Amino acid sequence: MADDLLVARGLVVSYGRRAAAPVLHDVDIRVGKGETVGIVGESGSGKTTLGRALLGLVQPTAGSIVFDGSDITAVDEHARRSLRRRMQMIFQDPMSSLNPRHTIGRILIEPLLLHGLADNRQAARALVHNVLDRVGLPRNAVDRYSFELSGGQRQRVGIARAVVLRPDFVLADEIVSGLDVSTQAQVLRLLKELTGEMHLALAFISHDLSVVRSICQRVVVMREGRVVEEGACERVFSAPQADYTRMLIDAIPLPVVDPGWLNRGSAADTSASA
Amino acid sequence: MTAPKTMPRLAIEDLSAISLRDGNRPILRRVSLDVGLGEVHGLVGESGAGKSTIAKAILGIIPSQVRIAGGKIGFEGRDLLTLSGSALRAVLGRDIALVPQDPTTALNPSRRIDAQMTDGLRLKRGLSAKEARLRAHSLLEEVQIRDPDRVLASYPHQLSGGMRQRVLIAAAFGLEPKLVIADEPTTALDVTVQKQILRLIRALQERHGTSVLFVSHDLGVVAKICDRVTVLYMGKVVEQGATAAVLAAPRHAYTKALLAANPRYDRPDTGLEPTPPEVITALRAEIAAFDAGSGEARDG
Amino acid sequence: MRLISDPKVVVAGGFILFLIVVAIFAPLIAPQDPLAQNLLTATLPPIGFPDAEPGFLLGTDGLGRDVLSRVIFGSRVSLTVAFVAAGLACLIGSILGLLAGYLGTFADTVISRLVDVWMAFPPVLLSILLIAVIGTGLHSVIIAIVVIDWTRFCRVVRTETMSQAQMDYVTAAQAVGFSRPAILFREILPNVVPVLIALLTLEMGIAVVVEAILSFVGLSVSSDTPTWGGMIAEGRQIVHEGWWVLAAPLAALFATVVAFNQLGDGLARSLDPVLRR
Amino acid sequence: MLLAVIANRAAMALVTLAGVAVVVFILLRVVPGDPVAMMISPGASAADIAALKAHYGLDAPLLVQFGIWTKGIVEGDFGTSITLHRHVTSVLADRLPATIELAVMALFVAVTLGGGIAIVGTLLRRTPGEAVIDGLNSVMLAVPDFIWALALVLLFAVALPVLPLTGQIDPALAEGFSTRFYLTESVLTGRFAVAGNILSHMIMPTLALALPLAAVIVRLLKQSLKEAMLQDYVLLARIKGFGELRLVLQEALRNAIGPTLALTGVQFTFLIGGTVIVERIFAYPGIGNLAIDAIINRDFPLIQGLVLLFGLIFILINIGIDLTVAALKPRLRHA
Repeated sequence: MADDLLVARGLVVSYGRRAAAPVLHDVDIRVGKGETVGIVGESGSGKTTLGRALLGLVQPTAGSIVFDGSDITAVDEHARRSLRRRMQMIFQDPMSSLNPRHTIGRILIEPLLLHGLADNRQAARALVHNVLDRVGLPRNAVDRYSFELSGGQRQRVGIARAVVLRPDFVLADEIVSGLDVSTQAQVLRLLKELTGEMHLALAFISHDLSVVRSICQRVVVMREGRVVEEGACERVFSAPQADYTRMLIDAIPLPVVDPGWLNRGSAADTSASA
Repeated sequence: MTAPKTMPRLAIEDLSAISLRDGNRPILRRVSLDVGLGEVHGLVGESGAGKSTIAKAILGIIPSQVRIAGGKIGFEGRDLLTLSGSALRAVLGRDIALVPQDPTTALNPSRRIDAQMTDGLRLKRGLSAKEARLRAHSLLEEVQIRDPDRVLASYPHQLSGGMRQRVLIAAAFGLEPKLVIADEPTTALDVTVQKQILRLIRALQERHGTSVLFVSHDLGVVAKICDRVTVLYMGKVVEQGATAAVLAAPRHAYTKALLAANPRYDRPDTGLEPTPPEVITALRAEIAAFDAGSGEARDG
Repeated sequence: MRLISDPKVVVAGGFILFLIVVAIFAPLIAPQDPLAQNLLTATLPPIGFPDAEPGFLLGTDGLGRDVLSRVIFGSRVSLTVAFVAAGLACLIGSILGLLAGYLGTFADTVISRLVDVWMAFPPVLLSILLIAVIGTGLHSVIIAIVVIDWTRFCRVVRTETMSQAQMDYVTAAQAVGFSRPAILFREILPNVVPVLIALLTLEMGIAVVVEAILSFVGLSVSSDTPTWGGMIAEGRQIVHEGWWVLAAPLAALFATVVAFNQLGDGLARSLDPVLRR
Repeated sequence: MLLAVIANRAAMALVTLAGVAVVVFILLRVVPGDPVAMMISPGASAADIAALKAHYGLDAPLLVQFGIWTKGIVEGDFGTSITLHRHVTSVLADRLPATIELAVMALFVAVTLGGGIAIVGTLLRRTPGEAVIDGLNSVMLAVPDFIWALALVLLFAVALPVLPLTGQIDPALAEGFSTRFYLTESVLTGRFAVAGNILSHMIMPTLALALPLAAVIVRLLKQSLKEAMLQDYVLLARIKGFGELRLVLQEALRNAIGPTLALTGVQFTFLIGGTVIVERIFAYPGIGNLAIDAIINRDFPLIQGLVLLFGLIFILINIGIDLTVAALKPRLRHA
């Protein structure tokens, strides 16, 4: 098992005045160095909130987050900012996560200058060219705006922005949910390669268990703000221990004709009420 | 292609369409497909393949920048494309219904479920208000809603996504149409709810002998519900056949590539294969040759 | 370049430019002295009507002053007010709006409350009240407009800033580690500017009208300086004897307001990077 | 829940109003310009002036004046108008009905005209008809009530001299009214000739006030309607076989009207503000016209009364709009 990079214990998050009904209840999660961990769940499971809490974009009401040995739960804004380089994020909607008024070049170069990874624009530009090559975007993309790119290309920019800072940890929140399967395959493959090359730890949030199975080593299954199961992908998918995990897996339609599939399943989900 | 034994319920022949905005770029290229009596026919493809254009053409709601350039949409011996507005409206709702993609926008937020379910029954089936209400009630029971009275009295925002989709399915099948167009009806739903909805559509379809044209981007979903499937790429049919045959032994390289790109939890080492460049080159060439060929045919 | 392809922007912008040139070179362009009274030539109709006299293209007013020359000189006051008052209102309003929208909580509460208090007054009434208190004159008109209309900018900029702050690109900038001021000025502001420019242009049109209304009521610059509003007030009195005294400045006012509006509309459209795709 | 929200808003608004009153009170008294000096002849003696000041309470210290004024308000007494020598309350009561009739009439015309054009424009969408409506409307949007009023004066004074240019009613007919709601009263008592005369006076000011608001309604409502027409629920209803007009009225209108209604509320307060200058142009005897005279003559008690009255009207309009929007939105009603 890899050394721990990010460990959260007993995380509780509540929004606004709803302290009585937290979005996350007492969640534990750990991500090892260079490890890819899937966070799966249906809508309302709290997986997005968990991701944002790990990155310090949402303040937890209770619990602790330790990153690379130091407690970062309540660090001040200044310390948080220097942490940012090491903890990056890729967003679900690449359109809204790229500033429509900035060129791709500006979006990639400014973080490098901010964190002193390049001494000047020239050096930053060179680094950006490298990263564009690596994610499979043409170099002239630096002069483009996000709306001039295709969906798959935009998501590559999102990945480039995250990895250009050479972080240790990246959070990917539903990053392929709007993409066609062939584009999805390219993006996931790229991400898998990058985590290997850069020894990157990745928290991969998704509702799609097949995708999680294909790129993650471990998986955390969430439901209504709680972790219901956690373990190595191989074990969880072959022998799920929670009923909920089993139900989720059974509900995935594989591209195989199986006439009995539709009517199989627990009695609990055959009838519905509002 | 072999002719079906009985007359199909829906027979699309050589349907072509162009985009007026994009320099008359073809978006449907002589698409032919038929949906038999009581059959669920899957229409799959990636975005831009033209699946929804076909659905819209059947429903007579083609956007203004798209023009049908040729072909027929045969339904019950008539060509829907040649029907007048009022003749088409008489057919729609009574004989053809739609299950839409997004249940959050498909119900009118300011009208009660009651009003939204009964207005079609009154208009198309000539029921009285009371009869329509009773019918709506039994329809909701049929889609396994436990407390139909409460749901009927609700506004859409008071129902969950899965619940709304059940209401929409009840409304569509409730008009006892001969053909239902299901346009990605489970894309917006969680997987567990998706499974319930698929089960429901299949059950209602079998019970009423309804034909369904099932539009989807997900080969997994298609595998579970469709009898036959048509695979589209850039508005052209690349493969067509029984679902089991197409998925088990795809003949076209594009279908193979789609399957190879699809991740599968039961086979973690396969999937995520990017479409090989030579497949894309070959597809482009096929399309170019097709366009040139049909162009000549038109000129000649 | 893209701006020039929008006919609205070209025509309306062209008219405004023309107006600016006319205002600057008024003494060279005006055919007569706008203040020269001559009771012998009082209420002469425009050229083309019976009894018209050459030299008075748009006729004369009740004191025999050349209407065209007065309209030309009147543009000076209108444009000064338009640019100075709208510019200042925009500056003050958008700074407060940005602060309220991005800092949130306390700053937002205070600023929003202030805007509410302001909006409880009918603008025309408030401006007249202000002028009555601080006295008439060009400065007073400008102050009155700024004091009333900064709220427009504040409200729009606040809402727009808040909605931009919800976008993922702002979260992305936070995740990269940019400071709050950097995010406000480098990420959010450029996305708010197009709305602001459009609003500023619209506000110029509004300022021109407000100045005209104040002149009409007799609360703007002194009556020796020709203003469109002042001419309109005189024209309203003698509308049966000389309709052109009302019609000419009214037409100038109308054209100016419509031009500013169309320019604002066109700019809003052309400056939006997502729309212009 | 909803009532609590509205009560809260009303309380906040009243606090705002009190703040406004205090500011106006102080503003008027710290600036140069003596109202008494304006109302007496140049030859008056210092003693005369002092006596007059004492009469209106203007010689007391500021705080005392404010105390007297607030106490009066609580008792329903807004003081005495300096120029009109009458109680402010009765002056306002005399003038307010005319403005209410004018504003309500203008609102009605604006909503009918704007709503109708928006619906026609939606039915004509993607046709040349829509382009014509949009083009005209974009010009209409730019033209304020002030310009409309004067354009109407030009039109009816010179080209079509059929309408009276000033006033509310032919003075010869202004007899035998028991209220100041001349139009309402004459209609209710069946004096239709009188009502016709009043209406002929109201046409121009009404149009001047209504047209800018109508243009705003056309733009926003049409845009909302067009967006609503693209929603799936409209598509489903169309597939059920309902006709266009029914789709617009039954499916789209209720969902589209919210933003328009909220904006109409805000714009209605602007319309009330617009009565100030429009009433001036047409010498219409409402509170707007009164306000200009009061300010020019520095009639403090009257100005203060008017400011509070305008503030109160604004608050009532906003609460009315909140209630209407809530009534139309099931989501809010159940929140």
